[in-house]
Amino acid sequence: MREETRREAVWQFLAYAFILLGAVLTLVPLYWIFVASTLDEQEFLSTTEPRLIPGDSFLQNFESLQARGNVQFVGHPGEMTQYVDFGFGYVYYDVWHLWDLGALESSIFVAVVYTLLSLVLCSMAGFAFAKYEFRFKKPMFYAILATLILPIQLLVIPLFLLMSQIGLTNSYWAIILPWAANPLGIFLMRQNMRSIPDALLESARMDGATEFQLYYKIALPTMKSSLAALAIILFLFQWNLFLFPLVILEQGKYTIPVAINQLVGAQRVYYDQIMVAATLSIIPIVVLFLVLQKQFVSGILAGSVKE
Amino acid sequence: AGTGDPNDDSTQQNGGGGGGGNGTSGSSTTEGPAMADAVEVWGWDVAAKSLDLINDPYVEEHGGEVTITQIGRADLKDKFKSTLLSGSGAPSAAMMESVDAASWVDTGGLRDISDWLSESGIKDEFVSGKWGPLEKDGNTYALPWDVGPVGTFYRRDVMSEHDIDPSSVETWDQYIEEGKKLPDDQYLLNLPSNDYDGLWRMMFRQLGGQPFTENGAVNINSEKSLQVARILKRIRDSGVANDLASWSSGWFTAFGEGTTASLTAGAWMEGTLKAELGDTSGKWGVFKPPAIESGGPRATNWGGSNLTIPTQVSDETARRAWDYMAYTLGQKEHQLTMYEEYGIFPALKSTYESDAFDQPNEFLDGQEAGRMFADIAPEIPPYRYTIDTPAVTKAVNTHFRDMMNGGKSPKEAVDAAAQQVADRTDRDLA
Amino acid sequence: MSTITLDTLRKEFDSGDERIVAVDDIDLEIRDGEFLVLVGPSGCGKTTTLRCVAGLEDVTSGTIRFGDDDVTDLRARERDVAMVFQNYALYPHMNVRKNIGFGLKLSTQQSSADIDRQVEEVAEMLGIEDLLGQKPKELSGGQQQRVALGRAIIRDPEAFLMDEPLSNLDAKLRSQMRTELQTLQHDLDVTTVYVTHDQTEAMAMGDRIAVMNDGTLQQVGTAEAVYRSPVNEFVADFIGSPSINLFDATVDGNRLDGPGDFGYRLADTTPVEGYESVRVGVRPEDIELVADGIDIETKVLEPMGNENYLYADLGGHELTARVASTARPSPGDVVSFTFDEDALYLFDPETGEALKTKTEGERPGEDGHVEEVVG
Amino acid sequence: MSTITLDTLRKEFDSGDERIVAVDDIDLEIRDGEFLVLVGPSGCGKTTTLRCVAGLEDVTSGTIRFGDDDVTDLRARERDVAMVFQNYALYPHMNVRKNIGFGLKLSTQQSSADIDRQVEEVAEMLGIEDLLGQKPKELSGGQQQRVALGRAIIRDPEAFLMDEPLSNLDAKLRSQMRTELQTLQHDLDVTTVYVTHDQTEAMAMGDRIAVMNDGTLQQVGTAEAVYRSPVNEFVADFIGSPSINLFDATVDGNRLDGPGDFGYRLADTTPVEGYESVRVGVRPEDIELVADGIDIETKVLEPMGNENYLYADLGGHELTARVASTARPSPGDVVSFTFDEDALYLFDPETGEALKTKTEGERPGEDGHVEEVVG
Amino acid sequence: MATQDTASQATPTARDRLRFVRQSVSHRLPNAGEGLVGYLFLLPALLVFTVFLGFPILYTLYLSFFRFEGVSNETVFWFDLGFFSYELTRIADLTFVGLNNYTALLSDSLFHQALFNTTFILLVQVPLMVALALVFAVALNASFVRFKGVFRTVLALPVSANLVAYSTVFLLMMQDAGLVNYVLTSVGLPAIPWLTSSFWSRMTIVGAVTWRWTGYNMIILLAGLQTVPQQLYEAAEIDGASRFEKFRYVTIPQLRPVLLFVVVTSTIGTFKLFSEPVIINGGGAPLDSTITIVQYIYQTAFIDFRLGYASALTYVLIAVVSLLSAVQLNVGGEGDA
Ligand SMILES: Nc1ncnc2c1ncn2[C@@H]1O[C@H](COP(=O)(O)OP(=O)(O)OP(=O)(O)O)[C@@H](O)[C@H]1O
Ligand SMILES: Nc1ncnc2c1ncn2[C@@H]1O[C@H](COP(=O)(O)OP(=O)(O)OP(=O)(O)O)[C@@H](O)[C@H]1O
Ligand SMILES: [Mg+2]
Ligand SMILES: [Mg+2]
Repeated sequence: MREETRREAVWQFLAYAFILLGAVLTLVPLYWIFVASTLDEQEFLSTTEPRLIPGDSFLQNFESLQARGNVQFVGHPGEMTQYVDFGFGYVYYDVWHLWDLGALESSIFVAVVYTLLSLVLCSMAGFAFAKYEFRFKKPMFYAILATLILPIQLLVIPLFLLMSQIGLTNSYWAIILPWAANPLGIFLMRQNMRSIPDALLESARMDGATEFQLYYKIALPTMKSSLAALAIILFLFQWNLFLFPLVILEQGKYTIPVAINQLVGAQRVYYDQIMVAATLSIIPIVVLFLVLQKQFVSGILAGSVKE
Repeated sequence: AGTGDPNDDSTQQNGGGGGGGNGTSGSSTTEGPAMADAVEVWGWDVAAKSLDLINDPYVEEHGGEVTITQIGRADLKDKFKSTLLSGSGAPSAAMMESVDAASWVDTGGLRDISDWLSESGIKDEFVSGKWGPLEKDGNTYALPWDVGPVGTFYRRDVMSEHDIDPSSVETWDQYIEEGKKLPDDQYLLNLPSNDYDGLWRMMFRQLGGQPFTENGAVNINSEKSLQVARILKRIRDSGVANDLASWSSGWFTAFGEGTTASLTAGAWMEGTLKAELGDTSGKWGVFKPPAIESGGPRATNWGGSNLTIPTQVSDETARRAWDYMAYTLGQKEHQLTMYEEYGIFPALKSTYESDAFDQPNEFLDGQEAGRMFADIAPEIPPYRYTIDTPAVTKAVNTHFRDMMNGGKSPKEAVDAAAQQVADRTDRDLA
Repeated sequence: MSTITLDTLRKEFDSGDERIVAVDDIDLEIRDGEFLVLVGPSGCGKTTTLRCVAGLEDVTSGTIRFGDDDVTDLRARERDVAMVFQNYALYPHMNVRKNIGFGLKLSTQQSSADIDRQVEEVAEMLGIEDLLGQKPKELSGGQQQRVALGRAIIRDPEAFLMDEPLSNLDAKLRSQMRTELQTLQHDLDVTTVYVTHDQTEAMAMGDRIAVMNDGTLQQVGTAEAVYRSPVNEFVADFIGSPSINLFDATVDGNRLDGPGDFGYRLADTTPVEGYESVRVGVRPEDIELVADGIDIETKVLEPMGNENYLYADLGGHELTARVASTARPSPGDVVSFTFDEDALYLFDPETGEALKTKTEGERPGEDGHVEEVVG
Repeated sequence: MSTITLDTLRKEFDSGDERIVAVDDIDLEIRDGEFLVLVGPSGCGKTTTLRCVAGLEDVTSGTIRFGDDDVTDLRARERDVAMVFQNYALYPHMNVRKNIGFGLKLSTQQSSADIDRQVEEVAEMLGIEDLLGQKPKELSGGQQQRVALGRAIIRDPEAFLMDEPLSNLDAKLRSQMRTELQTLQHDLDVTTVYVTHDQTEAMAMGDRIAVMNDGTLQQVGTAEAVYRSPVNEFVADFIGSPSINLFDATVDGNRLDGPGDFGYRLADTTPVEGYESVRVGVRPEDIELVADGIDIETKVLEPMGNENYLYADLGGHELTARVASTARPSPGDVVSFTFDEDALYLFDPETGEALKTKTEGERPGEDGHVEEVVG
Repeated sequence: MATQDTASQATPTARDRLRFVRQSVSHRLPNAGEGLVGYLFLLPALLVFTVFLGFPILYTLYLSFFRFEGVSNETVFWFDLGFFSYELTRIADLTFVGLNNYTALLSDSLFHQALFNTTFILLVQVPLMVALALVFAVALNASFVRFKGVFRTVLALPVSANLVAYSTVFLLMMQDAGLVNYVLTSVGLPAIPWLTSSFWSRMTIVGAVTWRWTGYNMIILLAGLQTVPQQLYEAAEIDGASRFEKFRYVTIPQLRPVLLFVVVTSTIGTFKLFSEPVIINGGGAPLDSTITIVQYIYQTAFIDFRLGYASALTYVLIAVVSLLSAVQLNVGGEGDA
């Protein structure tokens, strides 16, 4: 029995060691990005030995990033032009101009809208694939899966054409809608929803639930963890989209990857500003993760059926 | 509903002549066919900034409204090509590198400006070497902007410390010999293994070489190409060359610290060096690139852009865009403004007479480098960029790397490269 | 509130490359407001039949009618039935209150307060009023089962389908729930199909009992009918606990000769006419220990409190007898027994068909309450 | 094969903000090789106790010893116990063969062929030999339960822990399995803790029976002891089916006066001395219908085949009686009953403690086989 | 229950009224046979899918049978209703070449090289990454590990790092005198030519991709782990399973659908590798040893403007990867899962 306690301790130690090692290896490049963001560009470039102590130029780099003419990274208060004159003073009311979006806010906005929309579409489709029988189910599933492979590099041209035909160029919808039915998300939901016991759905049917109610009253709540994972996937997918936003969006609407790429000049790469932008752009994701990972509650289906 | 072209009567071909407008000459817009009010021009980096300088004078004189959109170079290309290929969303005019010109022209997405060009009569004012890739079947698709006359920049302090006098160097072989005076941890120049084609093209052009013959056969295994390959091989073998990826941070660092002592590049490089390595100001000098063989030509080019108008924009917009282009690129004083402010080296020959080129350059320790480049510019041999330029780039890089590793002799390398290009592009060998 | 009619209902499953016939052409009419109990050995197809009625399984062939409506192709929620699942199938993310109220919430226009009140009533009836805030995984097996039950009985459906709804409850609670269910069913007058493996429950609750075996329906009738007048050996054997004692006997005129000492002279030989041998059945409670009768050797005596079970050896056959708690032979003791001819069962040795059952007057087919289906 | 000792075992669960005491300071010694049956109402903590013994729950306080080893902090796999889960817990991705053989595969060095052979033996014993290739979700409830049982009995563990292992089986199969299990347990001589809610099973199988209520242990003793000599009203009420009839009666000298017509003269008044009122208990089987006795009005007569249950009204109290199947009063009929004083139970009206039980000679504490724990 | 005396019904609260409205809506939703319900759930996704991706996908397929000859803006169809006018212009001048684009692939050595590179990276990278992700997920699901949230977040962060920034840092780290070699040499190991040898440059890509995507896959697996019933672990524990055996016999089979997801999507991801090799290896250096298929497609389409050929390449890619995924799904027991 002491033997076992010892073995348990070894297991735990190994697990911790593994996690810590992983965390450190993961953090090194990220940390370096952060360090680079705090260094003067010359310092960053001229060090031959890797430099691991942060400098103090973060704010300065941030300011030079913000001072760029062609990209706005973080937005700023907008000029509200709509107001009511009460005689004794004005009240501004144009909420859309409360804040002029920078790339950071654009990205957040687009990713949030996209994530919400796509969560709905993907979970519905995944539910259909996991829990219903219908004709052409398999071929349809495989067809959707196959589109996962389509390289965006080739789709850009016809997609651009399509968007301009329907008047969506330079619109956030143009980068939200095409992948709203994300094959990846459909696939994930389908895989996870297979673990919902059929008996659960049956008992809800007996209770008079419509098929749609099965979906949002039974399937969604019991798939909380998977939805959280999917939300992360979708958010990141949109967060990292580059080529199509670059092509379809015009200056002023750029998302983060596009904006950062503008710092890669023909002859000059603004490393300091890139690193500042990259560092800042990680913050929303940290927040997102910390919020969503709480949804990973284990044994969510426990107690439902005897088997 | 019906089929047919609703705009039949106003296609671009008729645009210039039909309206009888001479507003496109760049001097007046008061008459002639209607021009759109607003134009948007895409450019990258300093080029875009330099266009900005001309906006105010243009608007003052010609009216209209000009927006310059600054987009990163690679991004601009992706974005612009997408708009070209999908037939919508393109700007009124955009910057186009000469290297890309042939293939872009070939897409059919660019507007023929030859009528306007001939009408304006400014064609001959540009260095003749620029036109090749901008033309196809007798039509012209872009207006030249800048050229990149090549010079070899060097660290004066490093060279003199080791007793090297670049101004006396005439040929590459000489230069290599001089370079051997440098200690082991210092290199005369950088020969990046990811970018052999750049150096090869520069030297090949210097010799007047053409990648394809006039009837389209692959010519990169010509004697001239072989000469260049041998030189490059000699540089590598002699140990005077560093191998750092171009534009990488290490690459810049090496120049800053003097571990790489010289750099052969377009005239625009001075601006870049100034921006990146400001604290080495005054320690630099420049001389004409060494000749391949004694007495050989020492004029060549690296880089250079043009402005082009997509076909998809309306005629009114195109006319305005042309008007703007002709104004900014075709007029001496504006080109000079750009040169003085951002070091954009004009392709407009008439500018070379200006004493702007005679100013001593502080970064280059007071050297009057402008004049040197201005002398080189008109002598640059033309070079036939085609849609298959990328294939050439690829092939040269691949096989020269093999050659450098000793896997192939120079002869084998150029032959293999030529064969690869021929295979991939369906062309004959010259 | 309607008759449920199963017409040659058949259900097959694909399992790997074989087809399993779970329900084999069943014909059954469950009368309006009737409480029908479905019994049969484990795996005989009770659950599957119930699921077909509920609309949870596509039938392979046959039809199901509610009243005059063919509901065979209707989906579960359109049939308006309530069901207790054998494996509970509780909603894991809802607490007990929500689990029970879910059906009402979905299908009625009642206010939340009303629903809550009803949920509390039901919970009280089931003795789970303290657990309303808990999630299924925090409940004991019996509590889970009661929640599953509550979920069904709160509704006012066309039919109740209950699959062993009390199997995890203790005797006291079970008998209490049984009464409650009966009262409820009676008040609502809802047609009910009730699966149980518990004899007592089947006997006590069912208006009629349907006995299944191996996918086929054996007999449908009142508790008494299936007990006293089984149509075949299987039903006789299955119904009654402890089971009927069954053995082979040769027929010799009016004499039956069985294992060991067994010999019996029949007063009425009509049932065995034409048979050389028959299967003989005697229920344990019909065995009387007498001073002079058929000798058996006591093997085990199981005290049951109010009576004793006696397991004895009859020529290598185990014989079970229910005897008074005062009778206490020790293992090894030889005792002697007899029984009434009235209490004797005789079956065809080949087909298992009943030749004679307990009370001749109530033979199947002659009594209106007894229907017979031989599988 | 060792004694299992629970020493003030306590288990609390956190549920939301309250703490639920599932097992409340239980002391219990299960003897080496003993077959102990744990009974009690639903939710009383049987499963939790079993899971603590198995090592699947961390105990809140108290210790568990196997023989002399304190195993309280040991993990389940080191305790070497086999368990049948109330909710089966079959491996859904393995077929029946693999499910049953899994334990052997992991914990022994036997060859696959050996394991296979044993799996087949066990499957045959359980009557699931045809299902070896099937996956759990293709099985009926009873079949699943048998697989779960098979998974436990194939092993040769220190202890068997079985949580209602037969609850989904029909009576016939159940009694058959019961015998099999007993034989097996006897052969292996493995200490066994067996949870059931079935009276008969508890009585028939247990060497001793432990009765739990609300987390506490009420009484541990032989079947007879808990039946005849319950330590308190709860045990008396819980054990026995139908349940004992219980009502209040005032004591007036040697006379007990209860609801309705109830009046009884005690021969021996010692138990009631000092009491003004007591709880009176009479088991249904001790009630005899006589011509002249205490009058009751028949309400329901439930025919059980071999006997009838009579539910009658005694001054607003429901009285249950087990009567001969020949006795058939109709609802509304007034009948009359009596009982022996020997068969009378008396309890303290406040504490529920037993004052008099069936056989005075076997009162708890006086008999070596009976232990008593009052919760 | 039975006692629904409607008279006593309290006036419904606002929430109830909302519920009734939802109820009446949802009960009016189409309620056709099961076969149709599946389609109805699919409909929104399918609609978005066909509207936005249908045309590009079909157009690409169409293109793969043609040679692109340049842009065209000739009008092929128009109408003008006064208040509404529509003009459809031809997108491109195309020459039909039949299957030529596909047959040309057979002898395209660069394509073969790209396919080889990708396969090579795939074979190393996918197993490595999936194994790592699985171990992390299981470790971070263990009850004894503290600060789970922080660790999960940290491990999953790389995927959010900006591509340019992270590639730059990788480039710096992997240089001959970069951090990695610095560490290697300081512990006495030889420096490795991470960027210049063809083998090691592929390994650099493997490293970069693994670094970036392991945490992401871990998150997915972690979500999958939550659906594994706890009682199976208990049963296994009773059966005497060790930690590893529980992992082997419970976790893995229960996680199979999600594992399949991870394997299939990682495989696809590897086939779609583009940015990393471009930035870290400057587009295929050394000697085309890191050029990937998508990179080649990009080059063909965007640099060489051989749109038809690029489309054919794409469809071959789809065919190859679909085949591979189908194999993975079937080997992974999709059939009976
Ligand atoms: N995980 C849990 N969280 C909170 N409460 C629990 C949990 N598990 C059990 N309980 C509670 O503990 C009490 C005892 O449960 P247990 O499962 O031991 O009952 P049981 O005696 O086995 O009942 P049954 O016969 O119904 O199976 C019950 O009231 C139950 O609600
Ligand atoms: N999904 C399925 N796939 C294959 N076979 C099945 C499936 N469901 C049930 N069966 C088989 O059909 C037969 C009948 O099963 P059913 O569940 O109806 O039995 P049951 O009478 O309810 O038994 P129990 O009393 O044990 O619950 C069984 O032999 C079972 O193995
Ligand atoms: Mg069943
Ligand atoms: Mg329990």
